[in-house]
Amino acid sequence: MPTFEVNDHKYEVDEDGFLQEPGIWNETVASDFATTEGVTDLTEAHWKVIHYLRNYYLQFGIAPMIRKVCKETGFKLNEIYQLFPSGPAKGACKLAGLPKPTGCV
Amino acid sequence: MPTFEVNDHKYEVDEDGFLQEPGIWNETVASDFATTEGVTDLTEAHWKVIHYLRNYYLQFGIAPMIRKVCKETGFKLNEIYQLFPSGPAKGACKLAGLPKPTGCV
Amino acid sequence: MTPKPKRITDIGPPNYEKFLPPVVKRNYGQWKYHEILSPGVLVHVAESGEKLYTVRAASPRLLSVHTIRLFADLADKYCGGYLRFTSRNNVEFLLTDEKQIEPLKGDLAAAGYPVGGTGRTISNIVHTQGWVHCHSSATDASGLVKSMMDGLFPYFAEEKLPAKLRIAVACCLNMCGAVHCSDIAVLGVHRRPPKVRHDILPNVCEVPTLIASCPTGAIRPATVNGKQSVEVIEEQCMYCGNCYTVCPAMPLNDPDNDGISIWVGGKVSNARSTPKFTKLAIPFLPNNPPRWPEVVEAVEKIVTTYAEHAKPFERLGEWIERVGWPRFFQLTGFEFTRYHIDDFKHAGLTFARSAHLKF
Amino acid sequence: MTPKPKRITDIGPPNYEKFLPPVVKRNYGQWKYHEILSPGVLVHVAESGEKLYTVRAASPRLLSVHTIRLFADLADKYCGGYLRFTSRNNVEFLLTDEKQIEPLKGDLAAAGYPVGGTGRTISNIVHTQGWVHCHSSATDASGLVKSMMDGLFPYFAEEKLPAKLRIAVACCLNMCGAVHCSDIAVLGVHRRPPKVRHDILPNVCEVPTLIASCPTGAIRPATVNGKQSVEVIEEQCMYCGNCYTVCPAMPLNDPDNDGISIWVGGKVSNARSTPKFTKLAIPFLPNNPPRWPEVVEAVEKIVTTYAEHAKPFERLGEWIERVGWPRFFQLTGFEFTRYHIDDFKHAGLTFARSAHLKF
Amino acid sequence: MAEQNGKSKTKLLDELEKGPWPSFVREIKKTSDVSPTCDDLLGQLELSYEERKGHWKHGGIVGVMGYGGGVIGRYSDVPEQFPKVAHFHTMRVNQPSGWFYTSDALRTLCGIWERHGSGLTNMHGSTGDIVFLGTKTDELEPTFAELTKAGFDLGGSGSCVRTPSACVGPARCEHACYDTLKLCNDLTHAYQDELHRPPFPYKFKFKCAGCPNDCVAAVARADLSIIGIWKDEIQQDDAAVAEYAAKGLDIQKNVCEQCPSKCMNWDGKKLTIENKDCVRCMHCINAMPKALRPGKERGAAILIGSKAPIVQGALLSSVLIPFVPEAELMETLKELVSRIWEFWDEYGKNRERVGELIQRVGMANFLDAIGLDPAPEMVTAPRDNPYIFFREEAAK
Amino acid sequence: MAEQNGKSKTKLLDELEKGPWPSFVREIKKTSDVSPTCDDLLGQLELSYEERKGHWKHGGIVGVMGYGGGVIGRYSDVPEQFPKVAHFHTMRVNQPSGWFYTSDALRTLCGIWERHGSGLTNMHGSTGDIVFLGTKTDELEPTFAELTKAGFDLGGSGSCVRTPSACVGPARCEHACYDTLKLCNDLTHAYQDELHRPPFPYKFKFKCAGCPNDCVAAVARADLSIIGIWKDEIQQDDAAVAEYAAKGLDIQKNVCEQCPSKCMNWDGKKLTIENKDCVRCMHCINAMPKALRPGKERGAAILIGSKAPIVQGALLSSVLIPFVPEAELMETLKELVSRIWEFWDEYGKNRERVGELIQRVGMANFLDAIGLDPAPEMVTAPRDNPYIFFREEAAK
Ligand code: SRM
Ligand code: SRM
Ligand code: SRM
Ligand code: SRM
Ligand code: SF4
Ligand code: SF4
Ligand code: SF4
Ligand code: SF4
Ligand code: SF4
Ligand code: SF4
Ligand code: SF4
Ligand code: SF4
Repeated sequence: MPTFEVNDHKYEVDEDGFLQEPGIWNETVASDFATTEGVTDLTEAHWKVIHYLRNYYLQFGIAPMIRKVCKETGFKLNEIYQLFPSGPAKGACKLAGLPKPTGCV
Repeated sequence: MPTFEVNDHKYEVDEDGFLQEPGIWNETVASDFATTEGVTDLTEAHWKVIHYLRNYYLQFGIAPMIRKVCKETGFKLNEIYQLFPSGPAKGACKLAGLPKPTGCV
Repeated sequence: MTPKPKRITDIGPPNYEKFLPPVVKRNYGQWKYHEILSPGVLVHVAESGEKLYTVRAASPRLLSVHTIRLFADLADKYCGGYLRFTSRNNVEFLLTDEKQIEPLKGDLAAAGYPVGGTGRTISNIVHTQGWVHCHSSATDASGLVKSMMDGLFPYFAEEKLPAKLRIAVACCLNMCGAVHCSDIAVLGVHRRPPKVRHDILPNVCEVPTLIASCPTGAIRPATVNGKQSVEVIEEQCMYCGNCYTVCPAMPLNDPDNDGISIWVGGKVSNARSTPKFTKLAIPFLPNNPPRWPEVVEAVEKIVTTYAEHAKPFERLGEWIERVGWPRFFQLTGFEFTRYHIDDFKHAGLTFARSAHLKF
Repeated sequence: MTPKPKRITDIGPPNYEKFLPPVVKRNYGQWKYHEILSPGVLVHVAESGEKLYTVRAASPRLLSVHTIRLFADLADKYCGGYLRFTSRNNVEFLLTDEKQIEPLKGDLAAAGYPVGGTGRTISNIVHTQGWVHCHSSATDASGLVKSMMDGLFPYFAEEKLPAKLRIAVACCLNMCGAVHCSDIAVLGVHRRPPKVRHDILPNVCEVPTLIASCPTGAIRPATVNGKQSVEVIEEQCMYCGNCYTVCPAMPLNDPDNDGISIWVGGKVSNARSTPKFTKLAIPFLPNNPPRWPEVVEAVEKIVTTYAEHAKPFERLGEWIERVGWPRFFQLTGFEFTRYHIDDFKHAGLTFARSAHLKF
Repeated sequence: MAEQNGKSKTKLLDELEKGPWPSFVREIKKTSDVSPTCDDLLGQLELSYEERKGHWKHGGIVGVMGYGGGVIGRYSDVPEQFPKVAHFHTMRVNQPSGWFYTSDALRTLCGIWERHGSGLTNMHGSTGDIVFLGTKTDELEPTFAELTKAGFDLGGSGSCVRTPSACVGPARCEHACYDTLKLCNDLTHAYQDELHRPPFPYKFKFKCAGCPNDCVAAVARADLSIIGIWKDEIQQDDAAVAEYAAKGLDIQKNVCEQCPSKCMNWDGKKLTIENKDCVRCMHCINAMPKALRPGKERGAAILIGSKAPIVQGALLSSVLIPFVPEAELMETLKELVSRIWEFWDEYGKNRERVGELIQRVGMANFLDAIGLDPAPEMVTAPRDNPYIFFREEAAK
Repeated sequence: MAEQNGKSKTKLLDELEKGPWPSFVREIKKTSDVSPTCDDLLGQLELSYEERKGHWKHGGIVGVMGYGGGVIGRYSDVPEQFPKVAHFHTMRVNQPSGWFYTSDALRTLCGIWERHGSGLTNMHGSTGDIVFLGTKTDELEPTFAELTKAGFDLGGSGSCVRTPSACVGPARCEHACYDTLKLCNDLTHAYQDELHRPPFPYKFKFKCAGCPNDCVAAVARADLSIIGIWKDEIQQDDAAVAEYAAKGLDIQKNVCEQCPSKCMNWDGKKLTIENKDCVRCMHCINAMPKALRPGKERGAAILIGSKAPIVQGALLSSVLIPFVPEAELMETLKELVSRIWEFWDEYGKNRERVGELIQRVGMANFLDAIGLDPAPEMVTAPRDNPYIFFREEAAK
């Protein structure tokens, strides 16, 4: 199992750098992972998306469909890519500590 | 609503003589209705069928399929017709106080 | 106590052999070919050379004992007392003497039971009980048949069509008849969900059976006024009436919303094409007794359009398939609506999944 | 800090016009007709009278940059540097000088990329990743293609068939390709349910998505060792692998039970008959690398049987439909089994609902 | 009764006495003398015509002793207005095979029904029965007693074998490939118990058609459809072919080109049939019955499962056994039917016809259960979806 | 690398270098000099051949910045044995319409891939992309930078518009009824955002075929299938017909009799087409391209919904708009597509293709939602079941 080390923290991750134990997530985790996804500063806008994803996941056990993310956070899709350059799935979901989105690639 | 009077008892029935209030059934009801269905004496065999039907109805809310009746009571279909000359649906079910079997006629 | 006479049961129907005319008995299974001598009159020729003449007369199917006796009398007069009915409810007189055909036809016409229905005609309409006897009906059957056959009578009495044309009527979706496989089918339909009679439902219905009866799962258990009953999710109901069949507390009759749908292009025979289901032509026409003019007009439109355009031997459905459904709607002027597009189980398979297109 | 170069994004593919040979530009949309000069060689004649010669060469699709450069060099040598690939992954050289055809063919043959695949041939096999790149595969794709095309090579190089014959390979039920509509389809299949990896499942899967993914509803939530996971009702599983697509913890690879199924009679074009799905011919053959002899033999049997019996222009599926599936099984000697009878959603519609029978 | 105060009580229905087609209204009216129920039937029907809705209550359950079916109970929902049809049950009387009668037999039936019922009938019901239309509960037993004495018995209703029916077959048709009348009669007699005492999850219908023309709509309306067919070559009389051609039949256009398997060739003089490609559709034979006839090796195809739309959509019967020689037909059917019923009884849900059961459990499982091998003749095409339930034993 | 201790390390794969068909094994072997990943790819593949199973892990998720797709992540499950393919991602590079190239363009692509990846490609993937086969995560951005500099961009993956593709069309085909290459190119450019940043419930594919021959399998593999067609009469050159006949084409048997609508007549000299009955199947035109050509009023039919079997079974596309004139095609599509996406976005379930959504909600409701009127051309036949959901407004 690969690990990801940053700021003295050490995380078990998969090859794509996704957190392997979604349960241990907290805001620090998000900040720690931000660097790998081209996010330099976590602004309020970032947190809005991250918290929305996290809460949705905790409630429904899945990541929301992208249209829902946009609707609920109020960001357009390209704004989300501006916030998370590696995209909502690889970027935002990773920071929110969700399991790696699978399926449709 | 037609009524059926026998042995000083009076029942609300439908045109076919089926008990309208399945809840009020007891063994006397069965005996009272027997006469109309060509059953002269209610023997143990009759009661076996009647009780089986009644219990099944109370448990499942429906009359059992005929194959089940035969299997569970041990009577062959023609034996059931010997017991209840007007048949399991019109005869036995009526005596057991079930709602009138509908549908497949 | 007078001894009860022993009950006779389970004897089955009388053996048909008793009822076969001698010419049939002699040539049973030895028929060689037949010809249609004139509409309603067939001759079958046996290997032996013997001939059997059949005269087929119209019947309203709902027959008085008086009429049956009339038929019996005619059979005695013309054919040794032998006759039969057909699978489409016509009556057939079985003669051996060709010369008796015309007199028999005369007597039948005089009595009001005209001859026809063979070959390339419209034969009797297979139908059901309707308001005469069934609780389930969304329309009357006999009245519809009478109204249509009066209009279509020339097609019964003369061979004016490219091929046989079979019409059927059913008064509800139970379709007691070959409505689902007829050239033209006239089907009574409801258009409103059942109105649940919560007052009697628990006493007269088996609720689990009722719930299971709904093809679309529209019926759910519910407690109404403290009593166990059911509710109908109205958007899921397509008024099939199956719930009513199993439970008297689910009536769905509604004079303003009940009516007629018209279906076309089915068949049963294997001749040329395989058997086909009937397809929707007109989703709804009002119940307009006693003469259902809208229905009669629509059916006549179908018949005349078919008569004009189809090739010899081509059944209605075969013709439509050859020219295409768009052409059918265009030629008849019927409107193609959202209801024509299937949305039941196999709907996807009816979508036009190719670029085969006509303009 | 060096300024980051501005990223270029969303430019889309280069405009195709840049890559069209001059003769094409001049005659764009003005082609009049074409002829097949020899297998793999087409001539298209324009309204203007100009001619464009196409030489189509085989490609394994998995191409080295060296090979692509070889093609580029040949294009420079023979056709001004213009070439294209086809929708079935062949490479096409676009010439204006008829005399260059034979030399080009010679060079291609020498390099091992023979010419053919036009007209009434077997063209390249559309295929997928297999063990070369995909996690989902029940077989290899490239190896199967190579093994089959070696055997079928004469049908690529010469017009020996009644019509085109299109083969496709897919390594799993996702069917990345037109496998579901090919004359012959070779499809990798699993035959055992997924083995749930309860250890990692809760961490790597979205359980609701996983449950929803199963076409037959075989996956149910379950608690295993105190952790939320799922269980598979094995009798309800038909090994489609869709659960594995959405969840890595549901692998269903199993060397002894994975293998190949063979399907026939699909098509895409609208020519004559409408597009058709491919139908099951052989439910299972073992994975037998490197040469899959059982598969090659079966496919060759289909091809030779078709070649022998079909009429000109008749695609494989059209031929089978004309003579009937019983005859197909009889002529190929393939066994008709319980697996051939559909039992999925529209199964009932595939039953033989007529008395049309051959003996 | 038709008039009251000089005004007809059946204004709407009277309209239906006009026109060339025989009128059911006249039939009812003229039976007034037999039974006063006819008047009230007309009255209630007129009410239905006025209000555009039926006036019968949801089906009753009445019958004769020892039988579970054969009678359809019916009660008016306006009995105060039309007391004579307060009860109006129909009795289904099993017809003789092929609907053949002597005038005497018909008169006997009329007599019985005149004495005990409305005097109205359907000749016949859609399933094939003689339908005695309308009587009271009390009259059921007496009618039944008279019927059986006259050699007639009741037909089916409820979850039983329904009255089998057959086309006219060898009695009058040159196409008959087996004896439909005998088979229909034999089946009916063989299953008297199952016909009179409903033993099944739902109804079960047999229909016997002598050839693929299917004049009894077996393929659409019978759980078991027995359709005559031949195995060898169409019998051909070239002289008679020429005669049809001479009389103006366009053999190329109207025979060869309409042949579904395109297996005929007409060179203007001689007709050639590639019999191995013929699907036995009957078209050419129908077009030239004098010239072409079914082959000599005759029997029937057995198809299973057709029905009306309720519940899951209408079904057509599909091939179960492509060919059974005529001599083995009854024996084969008895064996087959007993296996089918055993499986259906065990696994059929309430109100599930055998056709729907097959759809639910899958044809292959059904074949397994009744001990038949899968054959390509049973399908129009093999499956096109890859969702195969491989069996454990097949997989390693 | 192929030999070790005199024994080949790829004994099984070596077998696949034999025979006339070009060998993918040889392609891999000969690319060894470009990248050592080729050796490990061969090694792992040999292992798969020995063990008869794949050795790739379940798909990864990697990509380039600002894009949500275009790269398929892939990791070996035996990275210790084959470290050079521990990462082995593919990049999907959007092909130019119709797969036309100049030798220079190809060399540019080769150069980029030689520098950053395995040197192996698929020309092309099934969707149509140039597939760059195998590289490491680190190389993705640099490859992308070089690609865009060279004028190329990534193709689609994930729940987005997938790389549209087109048949060769007017560039080389006399049958093309509209400009497939231009439409494909225009669509691709119009939907760059939707192609690179997955916005949908699932993937969405466009395929453009110039005529009903459908050389790009649009009807089977595209959510929106745009198939060229003409509206007026087939253009006919009688002299050329005669030429084909003279050369031995049996026009009666192989053209007229194979015409699905049987609308052609050949009297031995003159061919007559009843164009109003022609279904535009292309058969006669294919058989005699010199003599027959599509009409002059050209455009395309728009079909919707095809896909592979997952989840509810494979679908073919079905007619949505029977005919759009070529000039209005792009405009019509843009309007149509925006309405389709709006509805699909709103009502589509996760991983539900638009074809499956239509099946679920019903075509009529879908048409309503996108504002199209029902037309009989959309179906092969009207419904055959009576289960009609009448609307409240229709009923009283
Ligand atoms: C009498 C009857 C059988 C019976 O036992 O009662 C019967 C008798 C004959 N049928 Fe029939 N058919 C009879 C109902 C049917 C039915 C069932 C139905 O209509 O419900 C069908 C299937 C209809 C369908 O496909 O929907 C039927 C489909 C045929 C066909 C096939 C026609 C076709 O092209 O599809 C033929 C062949 C023909 O007419 O050339 C045929 C032919 C015949 C022949 C010519 C057979 C013969 O050689 O004797 C008989 C005279 C037919 C005529 O009317 O011209 N019979 N025939 C039925 C008469 C009903 C009536 O009163 O009109
Ligand atoms: C080059 C290509 C288009 C492209 O943009 O790349 C192409 C080009 C032509 N096709 Fe095609 N077809 C091409 C793939 C297809 C496909 C798609 C596929 O195979 O995946 C189909 C649908 C196949 C199917 O139905 O399953 C296809 C079905 C046809 C047909 C219909 C054949 C039939 O009878 O069903 C024709 C007409 C004909 O061959 O007479 C046709 C005809 C042609 C013509 C003759 C058109 C013309 O006049 O230029 C071209 C030369 C064909 C030849 O090979 O003889 N093309 N053609 C494709 C070559 C693939 C290859 O390398 O072999
Ligand atoms: C009398 C008759 C119509 C007629 O006017 O001829 C008839 C009348 C009724 N049928 Fe029927 N069916 C009659 C032949 C048919 C047929 C045709 C056939 O048998 O060839 C069918 C279609 C074929 C089939 O079996 O699928 C038919 C399919 C139904 C159905 C739907 C069955 C299904 O599986 O879809 C029902 C509903 C039910 O069984 O609950 C039904 C139910 C009924 C009931 C009992 C109504 C009910 O739900 O309680 C009707 C009683 C009417 C009445 O008051 O007299 N009837 N019914 C026919 C029987 C007469 C006879 O014995 O000869
Ligand atoms: C690369 C390619 C196969 C090839 O060798 O050419 C491919 C490869 C994969 N396809 Fe595909 N599909 C490819 C064209 C197709 C096609 C053909 C087409 O687009 O014309 C189809 C059938 C048409 C369709 O879209 O329905 C196709 C239907 C699927 C499906 C089933 C989709 C469905 O709705 O049924 C999946 C499963 C999924 O989406 O999760 C899938 C999934 C996949 C995945 C991503 C596997 C997965 O589940 O994660 C494969 C990645 C393989 C790898 O490791 O590289 N692939 N896939 C094709 C894309 C190359 C390109 O961009 O040009
Ligand atoms: S079709 Fe319906 S209404 Fe008519 S008789 Fe049959 S069950 Fe009754
Ligand atoms: S009428 Fe049919 S669809 Fe409506 S609730 Fe009753 S059973 Fe269900
Ligand atoms: S068919 Fe299956 S195994 Fe093959 S590439 Fe597509 S998803 Fe992968
Ligand atoms: S393999 Fe397919 S059928 Fe089996 S559990 Fe997975 S999704 Fe369901
Ligand atoms: S089904 Fe055949 S055998 Fe029976 S009457 Fe009709 S044509 Fe004659
Ligand atoms: S019976 Fe039908 S299929 Fe056979 S030859 Fe005659 S027309 Fe053709
Ligand atoms: S689809 Fe038609 S236009 Fe396009 S290449 Fe094929 S034949 Fe030509
Ligand atoms: S295009 Fe097809 S349908 Fe039209 S005339 Fe030619 S062969 Fe017939």
